[in-house]
Amino acid sequence: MAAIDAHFRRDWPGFSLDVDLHLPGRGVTALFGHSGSGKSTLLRCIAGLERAPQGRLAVDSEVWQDAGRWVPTHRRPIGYVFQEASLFAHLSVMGNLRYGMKRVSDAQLVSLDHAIELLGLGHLLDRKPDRLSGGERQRVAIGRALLTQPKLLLMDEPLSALDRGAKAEILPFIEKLRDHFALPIIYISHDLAEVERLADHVVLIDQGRVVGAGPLADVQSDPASPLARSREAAVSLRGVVEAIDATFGLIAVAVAGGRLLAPAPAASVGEARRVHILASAVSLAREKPGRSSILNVLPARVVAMNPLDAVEVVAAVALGEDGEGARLLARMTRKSWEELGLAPGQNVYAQVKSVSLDAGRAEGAKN
Amino acid sequence: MAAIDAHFRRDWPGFSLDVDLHLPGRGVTALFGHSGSGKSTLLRCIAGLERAPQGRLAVDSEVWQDAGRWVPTHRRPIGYVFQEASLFAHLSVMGNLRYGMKRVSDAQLVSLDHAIELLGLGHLLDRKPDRLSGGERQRVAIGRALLTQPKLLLMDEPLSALDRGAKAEILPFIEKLRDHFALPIIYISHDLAEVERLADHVVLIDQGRVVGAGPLADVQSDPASPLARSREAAVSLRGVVEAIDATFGLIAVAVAGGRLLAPAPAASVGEARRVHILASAVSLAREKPGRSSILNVLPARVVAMNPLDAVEVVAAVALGEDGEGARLLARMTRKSWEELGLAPGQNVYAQVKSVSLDAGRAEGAKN
Amino acid sequence: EKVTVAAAADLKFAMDEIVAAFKKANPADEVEVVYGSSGKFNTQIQQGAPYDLFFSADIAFPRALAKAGLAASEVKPYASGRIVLWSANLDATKMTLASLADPTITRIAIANPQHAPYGRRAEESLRAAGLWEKVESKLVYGENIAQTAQYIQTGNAQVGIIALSLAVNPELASKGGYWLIPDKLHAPLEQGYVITKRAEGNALAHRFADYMGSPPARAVMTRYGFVLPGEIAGN
Amino acid sequence: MKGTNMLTDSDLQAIGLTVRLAGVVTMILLLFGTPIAWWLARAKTSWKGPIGAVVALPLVLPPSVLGFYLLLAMGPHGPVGHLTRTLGIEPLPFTFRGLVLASAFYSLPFMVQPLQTAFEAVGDRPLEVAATLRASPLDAFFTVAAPLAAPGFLTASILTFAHTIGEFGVVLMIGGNLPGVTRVASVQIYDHVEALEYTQAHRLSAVMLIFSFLTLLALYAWRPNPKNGG
Amino acid sequence: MKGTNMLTDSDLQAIGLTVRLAGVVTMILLLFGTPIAWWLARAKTSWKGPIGAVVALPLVLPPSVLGFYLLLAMGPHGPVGHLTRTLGIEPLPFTFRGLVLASAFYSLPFMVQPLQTAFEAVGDRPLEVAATLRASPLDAFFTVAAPLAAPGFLTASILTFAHTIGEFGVVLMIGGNLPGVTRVASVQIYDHVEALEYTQAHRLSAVMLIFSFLTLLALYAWRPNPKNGG
Ligand SMILES: Nc1ncnc2c1ncn2[C@@H]1O[C@H](COP(=O)(O)OP(=O)(O)OP(=O)(O)O)[C@@H](O)[C@H]1O
Ligand SMILES: Nc1ncnc2c1ncn2[C@@H]1O[C@H](COP(=O)(O)OP(=O)(O)OP(=O)(O)O)[C@@H](O)[C@H]1O
Ligand SMILES: [Mg+2]
Ligand SMILES: [Mg+2]
Repeated sequence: MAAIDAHFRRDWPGFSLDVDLHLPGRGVTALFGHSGSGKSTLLRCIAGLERAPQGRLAVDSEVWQDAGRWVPTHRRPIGYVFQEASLFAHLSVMGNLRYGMKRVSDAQLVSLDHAIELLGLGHLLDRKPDRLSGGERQRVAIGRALLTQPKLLLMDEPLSALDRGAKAEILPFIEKLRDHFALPIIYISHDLAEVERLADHVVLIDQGRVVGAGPLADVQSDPASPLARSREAAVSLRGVVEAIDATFGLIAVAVAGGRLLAPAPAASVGEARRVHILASAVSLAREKPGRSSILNVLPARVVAMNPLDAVEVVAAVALGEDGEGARLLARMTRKSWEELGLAPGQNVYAQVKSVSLDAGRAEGAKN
Repeated sequence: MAAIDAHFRRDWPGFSLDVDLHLPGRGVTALFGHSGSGKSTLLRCIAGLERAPQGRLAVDSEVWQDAGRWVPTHRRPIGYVFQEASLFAHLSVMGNLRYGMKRVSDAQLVSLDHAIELLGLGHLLDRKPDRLSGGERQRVAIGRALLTQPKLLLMDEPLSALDRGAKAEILPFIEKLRDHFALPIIYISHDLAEVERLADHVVLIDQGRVVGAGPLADVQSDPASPLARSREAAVSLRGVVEAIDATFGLIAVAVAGGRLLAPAPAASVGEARRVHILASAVSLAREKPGRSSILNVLPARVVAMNPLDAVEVVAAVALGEDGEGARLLARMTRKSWEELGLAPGQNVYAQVKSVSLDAGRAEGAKN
Repeated sequence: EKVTVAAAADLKFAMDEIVAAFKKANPADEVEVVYGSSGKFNTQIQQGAPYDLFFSADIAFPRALAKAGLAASEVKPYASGRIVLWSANLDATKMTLASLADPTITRIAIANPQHAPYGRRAEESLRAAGLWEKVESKLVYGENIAQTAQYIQTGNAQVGIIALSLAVNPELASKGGYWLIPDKLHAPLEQGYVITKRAEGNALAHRFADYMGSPPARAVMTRYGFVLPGEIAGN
Repeated sequence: MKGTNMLTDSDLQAIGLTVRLAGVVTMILLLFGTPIAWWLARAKTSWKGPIGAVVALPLVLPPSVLGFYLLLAMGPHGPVGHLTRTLGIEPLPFTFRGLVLASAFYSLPFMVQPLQTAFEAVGDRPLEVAATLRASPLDAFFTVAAPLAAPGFLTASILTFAHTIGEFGVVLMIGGNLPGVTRVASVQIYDHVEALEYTQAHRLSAVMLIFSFLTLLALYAWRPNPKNGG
Repeated sequence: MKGTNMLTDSDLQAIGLTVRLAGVVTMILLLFGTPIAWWLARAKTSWKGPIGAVVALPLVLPPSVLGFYLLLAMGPHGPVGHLTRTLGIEPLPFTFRGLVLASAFYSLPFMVQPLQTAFEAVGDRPLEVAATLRASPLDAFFTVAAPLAAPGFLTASILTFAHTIGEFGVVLMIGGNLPGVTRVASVQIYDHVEALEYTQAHRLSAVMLIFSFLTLLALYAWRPNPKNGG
């Protein structure tokens, strides 16, 4: 699939949007930025709900907006989950779910039954929206958007009203859409954990402008990027399953420059998987540490360091004794950094306390 | 201040609420539960927006609802942040902020200017709500509720639409309300990190019933509790600042059974502070580990273990060689647990990779 | 002193002139005239309307008032109305009632016989001429005689039966001529007035009533197509 | 006029005619008033104000005067009259169709104004959502805007229907009071009162009031409220 | 009647009276219709339906017939007449106050219906929010519900005002067509038309239309829309 080319420029009183984006036509692109930075506005422009006069938008080599061309929203094969659930007040949950579904010909992505089951809406089908809880409303909105069988999914903080349990059920499904159906998704979320888990590509937005964009791994592993500065900073690595330890439900995943043990109930050897490692889960030692409950201890080389604040720093290390492997972030106090005498170029041991894996196959698997 | 006594029973079609709660009259009480479990409904009953016929509600020894008594919502000195921002569409941001403020006599808690600055609303004061972003709306709603100078603050997922930056600014402020002004807060959030940071007391709700309640530390450190089962499981400990290391911006905090180094730019010796330790940040070793970037290594004793799933387990350890100190949770693979030969009663070393502190003083400081 | 006169709508032009003349002769007196439907005036006076004199298009109304004890004077006839055949696009002067049966004539306007006195006389004339059955399906009914004239004037009805006093009104006289319907074809359309109870002590009311019988007033009335008591109108 | 127990045949005929007239006018105005109201509610042009005002104008003329002007317009020398002649249609005055047209013209604001308000209250969001769910603007109008504006439709229909039942100035002027064709109940009651036939007038009024009351009651009972779940 | 260039003195007097009448009636109905509409919009009782229907009933009687019944009621033998006599007030018929009362009665549905719809559209949430912000129900009504229902107030006022201007059946019956007291413009135009004084009628109609058009235009220009930021 081709890519998404978007160029929008428009001034509102008190806010102006000016973006020029080239997004991959597959995988999840996360829009990340402060409250009021223009994420929703950008999404609305892509959906055709907002009209930037000199804009240009081409999706999958189809032109949706250009000097002489304007495809109205209802002809764009999108699914849109609004920031506020925005259900139709006059329709029941079922009516809401079926609204878009009835208007498309075939169901390649999601069936009604599947959506209802996945989103746990079975007991609510006859309710009117004003008798739903906040999270229930949001789940209906997600289902409604998916059931339009979109070719491009736009999601504006779809999971923000949901509890962990619901998120844990829906996230793998979004991963599945991304991977099995190669459905491109543009995703707004303030939850870094969500972004790191889902996104392949990240766009950083500030005051209506793009201030950074690139593959997730690049943006993440740059200690100077805003992603690295948060409590949830993490990296996502591509790995291949090398061995399976059925007894303990663990797998060994080879990543560039090392091998990690990770919990994964279901996997098969040779499969490509995405591995997430939080900066806060990585500690560094000059000497090889003794045995502890930390499973993964890997040789690595320090490549960069960035102070987070007066107290803490984030270090980037490259796996392998030669420092040529995949990059991890490690967060520690400045005291530790100095007392261990760490510096770029030094060889260290990275202790990785916990590793998590994508539910589905990493996109690399398709190549 | 006295306590909050709440008893509500009411049936709606498809949902029934039946709670009998005794909440502390100070600090933050977090309501925790699945989407649709009845958290918002409970909050509405407390606010007097929903009327449970045989309910009883006494706050601070004032009876708000009883067989013969019903204090209407507008006479209850509450501040309510709704799950959806619900701004007045006909008023500007300023008009919304001032709406409740004008209706109370004095400003003990928050001044208008302070709220505007804290919530970053300065450039939006003349805007109408339909021209605000999702996060901006939510910030206005928070400010509006605070400016009513409430004696009880009810917050229904107030921060869910906010980015990390905004949360990081508002959370300390809520802590300050809780601590400096002894303002009791009932707080709904799906974000465990928020709950663990703010809450003193946790109420677990499921299907309209209370399935667990108690001080945060108790609920947290029970490996069987739902809080312990999530990726963000953590414990919160009371500590007292013992020493300050100005060079590295670290403080040493004494907790029951040990001493922790933690980043804290501002603190003074003798101050009581709350310390948060994530289960995922704690690893266990049988022998004392060598030096690494992990600052805190404490002797402890394993007290309990609970399997999380087929792969991972959560262990509770008590600090100190005698196992009498504060409890921590440690999350690890079952493989580690078995290979290290761990078992309840065993002495171990707990490596605590990161420790975070409350911005304000812990409530203990007032005693 | 001041009087308010309630007068049937068809008196409008004559009455305006008479009042003007009366005021010229008695500059100190104030005479206010309200025109309208006689039936309505009748109802209103029963409910205490502030009218001192009531000139009705149908003498039955003042008689009813007198019977109810609401009059301060005898009921006196002041004129009788005549009805005419009138048209705005045909030459009515060359027509008779019989012409109405002509199939080229499809719409004939008369006032509603149910309650408008002129309408009742029109129906009587048509019946007397033996034409009622032939023309009934062509009839349209005006609420009152003015509206009937408007049907004809706007061409929506080709011809109709209206009051002589309207046909001589300049607005209509300029549009077409009329044919006077013989008064033997219908009962007399006797118009009467009464001084109401509230004007019992109002001298001006009595003076104005008297003035209506004076020669200048009678001259005006005649000019506007009314037949005065004691006179016979020539055809 | 053979008398039945309560009402004369001509009374009954008038009632039938009235209900037919009010029904047809309400239908027609639902058909034509709705797009006008929709346009007024959503257009961004500055033509909106003047056109909105023009729609409300028929209200300010006394009905029988308006009737007079309509009579001029529909008459053989008026523009509508010319049109009907050119099209070879029977002239409109004194026909039921003419009555319908005149009543529709006069009652237009009662349909348009409440609908306009209701459409404005729906707001943009539901239509945006509908568009993202593949509904064309027309589709979205019927499946989203109209149901959400249902109380507005009810109000507009009640006002139009009741007003058409009660109005008689225009009707009298345009209709020519023809029994069975244009003599609706309001005219009939008026005639009774004018003829001092008070008993008849009272009876017919009472029947109209009771009939209307029951109709309105039924409408209210079924009153839709898309915001509440029922 | 001394003629000015365009309109006679009595025309001008009639216009002044009309504007006053329409203004006063609109005010009074804003005052009394609003609580009724509010109650109808929010009450949960089953009395709602019948009362809502009763409010709309004055519409279905022909104006002059309604005027006739009102005249009977207000007259010396009617219940209202008895009341005014007991209270020692001047009888209402043929006075400006009587006109106001009758017009208010007749125009009530035009005020209540659009307001009711507008209030229903506001929904519960804003009022709940207002309550949590310490606003008493009355306070919340004025500061939240009413501003949010502003377009409904505008519609209701336009319909009431315009309808009172145009209405003459009731007015003629109750008012008795007294110059300067109860002879409003609609009655004056009617009189002109009835007297075949077309030029006068056209002029006065034109003046009323232009005046009304400008008034409505001004209202539209300022048309509040609480959902849009301006
Ligand atoms: N007006 C109502 N009538 C009937 N049931 C309702 C009504 N409002 C909510 N409910 C139902 O009550 C249950 C509890 O709703 P509530 O809003 O309290 O949930 P919640 O715990 O706040 O969930 P969330 O986290 O999704 O906001 C839900 O199942 C919901 O469907
Ligand atoms: N209709 C509008 N007119 C003018 N400005 C607007 C309008 N809608 C939004 N804005 C402003 O545009 C900016 C961007 O809004 P947007 O909704 O895109 O932010 P966002 O990045 O989605 O924020 P959030 O995370 O809070 O939802 C904000 O400053 C907002 O105030
Ligand atoms: Mg947004
Ligand atoms: Mg909720």
